[in-house]
Amino acid sequence: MSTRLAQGGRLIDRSRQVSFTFDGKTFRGHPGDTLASALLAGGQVVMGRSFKYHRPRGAVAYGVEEPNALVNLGEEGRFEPDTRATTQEIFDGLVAESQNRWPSLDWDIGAVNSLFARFLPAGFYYKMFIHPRAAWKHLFEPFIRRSAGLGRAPRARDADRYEHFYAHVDVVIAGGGVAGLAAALAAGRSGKRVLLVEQSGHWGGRAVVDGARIDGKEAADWVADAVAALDAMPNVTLRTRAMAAGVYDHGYVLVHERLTDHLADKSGLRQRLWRVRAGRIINAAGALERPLSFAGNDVPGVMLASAMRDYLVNHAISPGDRTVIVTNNDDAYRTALALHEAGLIVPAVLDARPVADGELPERARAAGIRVETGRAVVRVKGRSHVTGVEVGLHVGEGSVLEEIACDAVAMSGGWSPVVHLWSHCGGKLNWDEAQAHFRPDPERPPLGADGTGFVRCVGASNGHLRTGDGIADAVAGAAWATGADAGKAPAGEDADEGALMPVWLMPQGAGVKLRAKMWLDYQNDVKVSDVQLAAREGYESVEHTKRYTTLGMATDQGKLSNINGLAVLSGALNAAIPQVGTTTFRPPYVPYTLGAIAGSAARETFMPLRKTQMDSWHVEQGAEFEPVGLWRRPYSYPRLGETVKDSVAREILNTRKNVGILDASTLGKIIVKGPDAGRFVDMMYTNMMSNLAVGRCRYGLMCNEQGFLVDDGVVARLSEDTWLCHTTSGGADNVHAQMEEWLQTEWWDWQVYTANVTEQWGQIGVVGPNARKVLEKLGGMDVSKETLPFMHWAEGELAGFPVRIFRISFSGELSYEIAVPAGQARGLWDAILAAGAEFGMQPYGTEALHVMRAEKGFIMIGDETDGTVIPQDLGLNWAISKKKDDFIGKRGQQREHMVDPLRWKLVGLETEDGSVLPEGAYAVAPGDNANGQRNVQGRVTSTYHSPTLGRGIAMGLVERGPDRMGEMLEFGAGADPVRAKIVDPVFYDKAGEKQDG
Amino acid sequence: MKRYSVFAIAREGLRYHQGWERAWRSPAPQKRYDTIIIGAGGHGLATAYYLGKNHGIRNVAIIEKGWLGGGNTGRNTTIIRSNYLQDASAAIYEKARSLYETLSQDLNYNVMFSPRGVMMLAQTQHEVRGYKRTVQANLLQGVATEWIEPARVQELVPIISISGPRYPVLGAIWQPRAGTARHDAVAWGYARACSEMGMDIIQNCEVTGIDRDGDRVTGVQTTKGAIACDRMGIVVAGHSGLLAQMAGFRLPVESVALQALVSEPIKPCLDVVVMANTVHGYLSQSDKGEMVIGGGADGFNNYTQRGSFHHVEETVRALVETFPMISRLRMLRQWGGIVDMTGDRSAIISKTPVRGVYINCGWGTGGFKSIPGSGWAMAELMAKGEPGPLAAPFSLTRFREGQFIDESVAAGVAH
Amino acid sequence: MAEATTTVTVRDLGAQGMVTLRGDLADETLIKAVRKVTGLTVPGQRGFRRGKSGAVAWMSPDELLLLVPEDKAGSAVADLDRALDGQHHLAVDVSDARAMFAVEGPFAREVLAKCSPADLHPDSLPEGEIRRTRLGQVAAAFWCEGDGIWRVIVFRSVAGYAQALLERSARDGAVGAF
Amino acid sequence: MLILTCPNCGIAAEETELSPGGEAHLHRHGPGSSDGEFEEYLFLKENPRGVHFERWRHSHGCGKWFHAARDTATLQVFGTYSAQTTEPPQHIRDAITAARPGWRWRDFS
Repeated sequence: MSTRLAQGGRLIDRSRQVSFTFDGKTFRGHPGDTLASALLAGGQVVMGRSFKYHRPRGAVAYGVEEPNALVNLGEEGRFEPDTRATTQEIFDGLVAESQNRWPSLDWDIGAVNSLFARFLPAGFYYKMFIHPRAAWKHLFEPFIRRSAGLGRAPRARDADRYEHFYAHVDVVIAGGGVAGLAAALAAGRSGKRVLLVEQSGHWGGRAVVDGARIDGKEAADWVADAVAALDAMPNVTLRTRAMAAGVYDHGYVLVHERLTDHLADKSGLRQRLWRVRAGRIINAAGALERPLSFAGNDVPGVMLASAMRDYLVNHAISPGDRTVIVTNNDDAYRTALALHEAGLIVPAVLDARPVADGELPERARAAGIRVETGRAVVRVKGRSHVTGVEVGLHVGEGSVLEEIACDAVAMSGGWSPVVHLWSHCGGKLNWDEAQAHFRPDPERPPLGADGTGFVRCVGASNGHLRTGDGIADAVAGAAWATGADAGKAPAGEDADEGALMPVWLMPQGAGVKLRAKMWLDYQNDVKVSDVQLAAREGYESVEHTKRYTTLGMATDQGKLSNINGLAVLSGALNAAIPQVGTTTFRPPYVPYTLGAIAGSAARETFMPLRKTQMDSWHVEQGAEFEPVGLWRRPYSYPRLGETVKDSVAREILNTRKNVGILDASTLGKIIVKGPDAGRFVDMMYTNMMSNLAVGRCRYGLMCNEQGFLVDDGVVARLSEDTWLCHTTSGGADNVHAQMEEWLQTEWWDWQVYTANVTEQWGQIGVVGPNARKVLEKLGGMDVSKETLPFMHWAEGELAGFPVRIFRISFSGELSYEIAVPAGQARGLWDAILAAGAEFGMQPYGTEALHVMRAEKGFIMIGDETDGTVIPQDLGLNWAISKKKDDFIGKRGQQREHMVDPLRWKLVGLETEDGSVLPEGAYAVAPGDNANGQRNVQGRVTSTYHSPTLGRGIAMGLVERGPDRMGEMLEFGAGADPVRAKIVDPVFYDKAGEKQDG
Repeated sequence: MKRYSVFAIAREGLRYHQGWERAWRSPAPQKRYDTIIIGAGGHGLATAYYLGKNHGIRNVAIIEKGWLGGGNTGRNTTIIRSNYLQDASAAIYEKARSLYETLSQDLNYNVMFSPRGVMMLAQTQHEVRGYKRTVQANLLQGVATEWIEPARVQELVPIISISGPRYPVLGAIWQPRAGTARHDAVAWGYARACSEMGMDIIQNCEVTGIDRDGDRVTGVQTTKGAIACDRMGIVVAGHSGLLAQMAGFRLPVESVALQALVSEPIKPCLDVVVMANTVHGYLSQSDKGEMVIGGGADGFNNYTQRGSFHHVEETVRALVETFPMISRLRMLRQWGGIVDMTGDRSAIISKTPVRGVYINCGWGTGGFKSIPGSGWAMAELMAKGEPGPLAAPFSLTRFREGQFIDESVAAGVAH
Repeated sequence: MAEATTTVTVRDLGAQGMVTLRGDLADETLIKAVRKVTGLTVPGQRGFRRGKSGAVAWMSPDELLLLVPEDKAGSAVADLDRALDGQHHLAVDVSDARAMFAVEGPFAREVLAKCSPADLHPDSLPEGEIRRTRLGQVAAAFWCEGDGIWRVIVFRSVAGYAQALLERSARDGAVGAF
Repeated sequence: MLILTCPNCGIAAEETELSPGGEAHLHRHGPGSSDGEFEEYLFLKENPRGVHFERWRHSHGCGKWFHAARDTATLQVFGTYSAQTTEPPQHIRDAITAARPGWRWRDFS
């Protein structure tokens, strides 16, 4: 049972207490404790349950690599699952709960899985649950889903705020250990912009725990001085609790900073995602210790040797009175010595190597610690906590020579450099035989925009495990990154270390029964036997093995298991480790919140919302809005007690009977000016625009090169060399971009300038029989049909407002579209409403607009068109110039399929009973096609109830439609198809008498 | 080959699983085969499987540059649906979906097809019209979809926020028999079945050249030597352009990166697949408990399998707003794949200017869901030398004629 | 690196005369016309010049933005058209199409750097230079007019979004990076 | 996340300030062209694994188009240059040759 020692603990402040709860039980810790260290201090060794077998688990590691000690943290809007107890710092009132167990951590029903463990090997689910068919979805899968997953699903909306920050620096240094600090000092002195980030809350990394000396100082003192020196450099930015999550192409680095996760006061910004552009990236992320594969290596109380040392030195945690050390290298002896110096018992160090005569083993022996070489742990005894180990020969098959009683085991299988940031953009690795790990291949770095390497690993992450080498390497890295002389490297000293001996299976000759109890991936319950099974079944590629067994796919992303698993695989395949290769590291290095990725784009700043100058008025009127592109437009203005359907009908009838007012400001407005402007608009539109007289308007169609109709609108000739092109509301930006694209990339010798003035102008439609009366009452301009005929425009002052008035109509009624500088639009709007009151003026929205244009047989981009329709399909040949030898889309419209006489063409549709045709319905044709699908001969493109005509009206595209007037078609299938007659698409005022009022 | 079953598992369990055989053989290439399939992804393996199963053509080698199923088959978000607008698409995707229904039994390998239902949210009036049109089309195509109102959406997806704020959910197109499957298992299951039929799957064998005698194919040059054949299928997704170049013809495809990500696993909270095209994101929850998230593709040619982060950002931003409870979940892993996009974003299953060479590519973002149908149609094309009704519309010549299969016309652009 | 205690404020500056001028920026007549209207010479690439009654910003190789008093935009356009009569150019009043904000305070640069991928380090974006870029999800242009004094221009229709974004970024405080 | 320097305004713009515009130096085929030429123009795009020329627009910036020479396999950028050109200028070709001797793209080398 673990506990807190009376002395020591360099990170904790014993003068203060912090209280929190775990599974409802109150615990006390000190500032500086992590949740894991505080739980250990309280004797809570079991912290979670594994994914598959629900085995009881304790913390095996000290940091981000922890696979076992994951908890549900917080409540309501601050609840989060899968939080690592090893990195979560405690604060007053912290609430944590163990995961993946029911009803309780101690009594977990799911644990029955482990009784059947031998029947649930890797990939078992691919081989069973095949019959009966329905059972997978209804029986097996639900069960698997329920027993899988880890933490609870959050329910509430996130109560916290996040933000991004864009930083541009010369050098990013990931890792605040002594290597990172040394690199930062050297880089900082060069005057370059430097960003140094450390994922934990503390500087110094391992060196300060392991008692190295730098430039003759205690590592801790050197670190304090280094941080002070860096703080004083204006060109250096330091951040703790900031994790370099990923390296992307062209020097893009994401850094995840936690600002309040460690605090009781959550009022501030929670997390910040740094989006860094860096010239060079130095990865000083250190190395991670590997577990050893022996039976029972997952029993709570079995811990990485370095982690045990961290808990002891940083938090004064005793893992138990008696701790057995098992290792294949010298570093683990540091743990033995630390425990010994803390007055705890180390019954034995079991060293798999035949000889251990390095400085550290000798110091252990001198301290009276029993050191057994050539020995292995055969099996760990105990279930929910360690009670002892069975010891055997490492070269043996597992016969037990002796049993040692203990309550903890510290294991060390050697160290693996943290090369994630190197690998994210394709940096390659070499296998280092001597240290038995992958390290960066300096010849094959990730390449940047300039084709040269832009990431470099230094220190332990480059395979330099000794303090001195690591610091020297880091300073060299700084010189590389800054291109400046980095000066002399600080001298680091630590104990000399003998050679490590690779141990992938312990004992070497362990039989199948033992191998089935050796965990590689703790969280996902992947054992040595599983990887061997995968190899036996032909899942030989490391990617196959990983996916088949789920090795390395847990929340620690294989930080502890990848290399051990790879080694077991290579053993099973009789291939050298480098031949088997390694899996690709993907961002992020450590998982971080989706909230941080969204940043400040939440709630009102989620997406831009474009509003017209009349928007607030629409809101006051209780308008129903609809999004049109990024704009919002009033869909209709329902009055009290009115349904939207009612209000749309009212708006239409009133506009046709009296007068309506429409906010048309979102309409696109593009100015095209220059000596070649006429020639240019002729290319952009299907019809002739160059011969449009000044003062006149003309409806025009725009196609893409394919020939498909993409936009339409009225073009007005403002002057000899200036045209004003109106576009659809959604289309303005695209059309303008298209125009600029052609002018810049195809006809750059043409003298044309364009400007998108959509937002310069508010645009107000005054529509209906009384429209002219309203304008006359406002006064200032002669708007008679003589002076301002249909399809003309005029400039002047209306009620004192500078305006352009366009006599155009999208409803068939007498209609004026009035453009006014946006800043004055609301003023004019109010003036028009006041003047219009006596003439029965009412506002109408986009739905009324749509219905009225359909009644009139006008097409709507996006309804009658869908990206596959050419103007000829819509009977718009009159708007396609025969005289022009070229325009955008002309060639496309000449292709075989475009001139097919069987193309579907625009017609009107009327149901027999006056009902409204279903949206998007298809007209069926006799028989089925070769794929057994019902043949069709047309479809509905727009369908509405017309309040004007008191019946359903529709437009549609029908095979040879115009030639089949009067024919009946059947729409839809099944029991009751709807019958409708092919008619002329103009339903209202065919003669066009209304437009002049 | 030993059949998989719960009994086999039990029997093996008692002897610690020492008796399992290889799922597929790993032979050295022979000098010649009747048929060579280049690419041992889902589409290539399915093509080989149906060549053997439907047409009795079993002297087949499937050549793979890397490891089988290692391309987009193992990199997608595992969504299977067939609620397409155009007849040609609906036909082949529905064929695929219906084959998925019984694939585990056909292959005796549990691919975990789970018809949990797929919904596509309509968040603008334009989308409402587009999806209602798709429902009407599906009705006549024999694809079972329906239009559902917001209340039903909320009922099926308790974690969704249908009220917006920015884009309130106005309804959705719902396909109850659509769903997901275990992507790796699809490749592995087909591979095992192909191997059982005597076909050779040759991994880590890169094609370096394609041999022709005049305008007819005679074989391939590979890193494992020359292999002769009468008939060849090129089924390599993102690398199609390069293979076509070797064969001596051009393809209307461009290779771009498409990305996906998963969250850390949590207990079940989302039973269906939700796609939101207005905001470019889709979300489902895997059996492991991970939230599986996919988004938009890059707009520029890219062979790196590394996409641009801002696409991930846009997708996550949208999904956090639509499913507020995911905000505090953590991104566990992100990755990219190379997809090949055609001019109309639909696939190509076609003869080529080179006699004996057939191409299956251009699945863009919709590859996984089509695997069985694609293999079925490709096998028919290769066996008969002429396309059957499923493949016919997907010919290489349609771009010249302007006869596109354009799915973007309904709002359902994302796959 | 101490967190700044004072705040950054975001103000909508209201009406501001703005004219877009497209043409040959090297042309003598144009340069003269611009001086006549603003009293300023045409700045070089990405340059921004502020005078007593107005300012000139380089927007692209063939485009300038002229800032003039609110009521002078119309006459400025007329003056430019007159001066450039007969030669290819485009002068248009865009005063109403845009909104202009003042972002002022000790960490104003950082507020902008939370919203824009532009390099806002003082060495990279000094006074006298305009940066056209992205502010969150909309197009924007900004420049520095003195220590902690910034001006931001966006399209009028998204002024609400831009203001909310800037205010939120200001509220969440300094980063301590610059 | 690419960075391309816009030759029009000199800004080293990041991808989110830019819009990709597809293959560069396309020859527009209008009326009078054969079906084959027209298909070539619209659909048969270069899709090399390696040196590629493409069009970009500095959309969240000066709004101008420009050309970029880029490696699609490594994302190395060989240079950016004016959109008002029908073929890559010599200094760009030289930069590519220095990094990728013997490169070919369409008729250029």
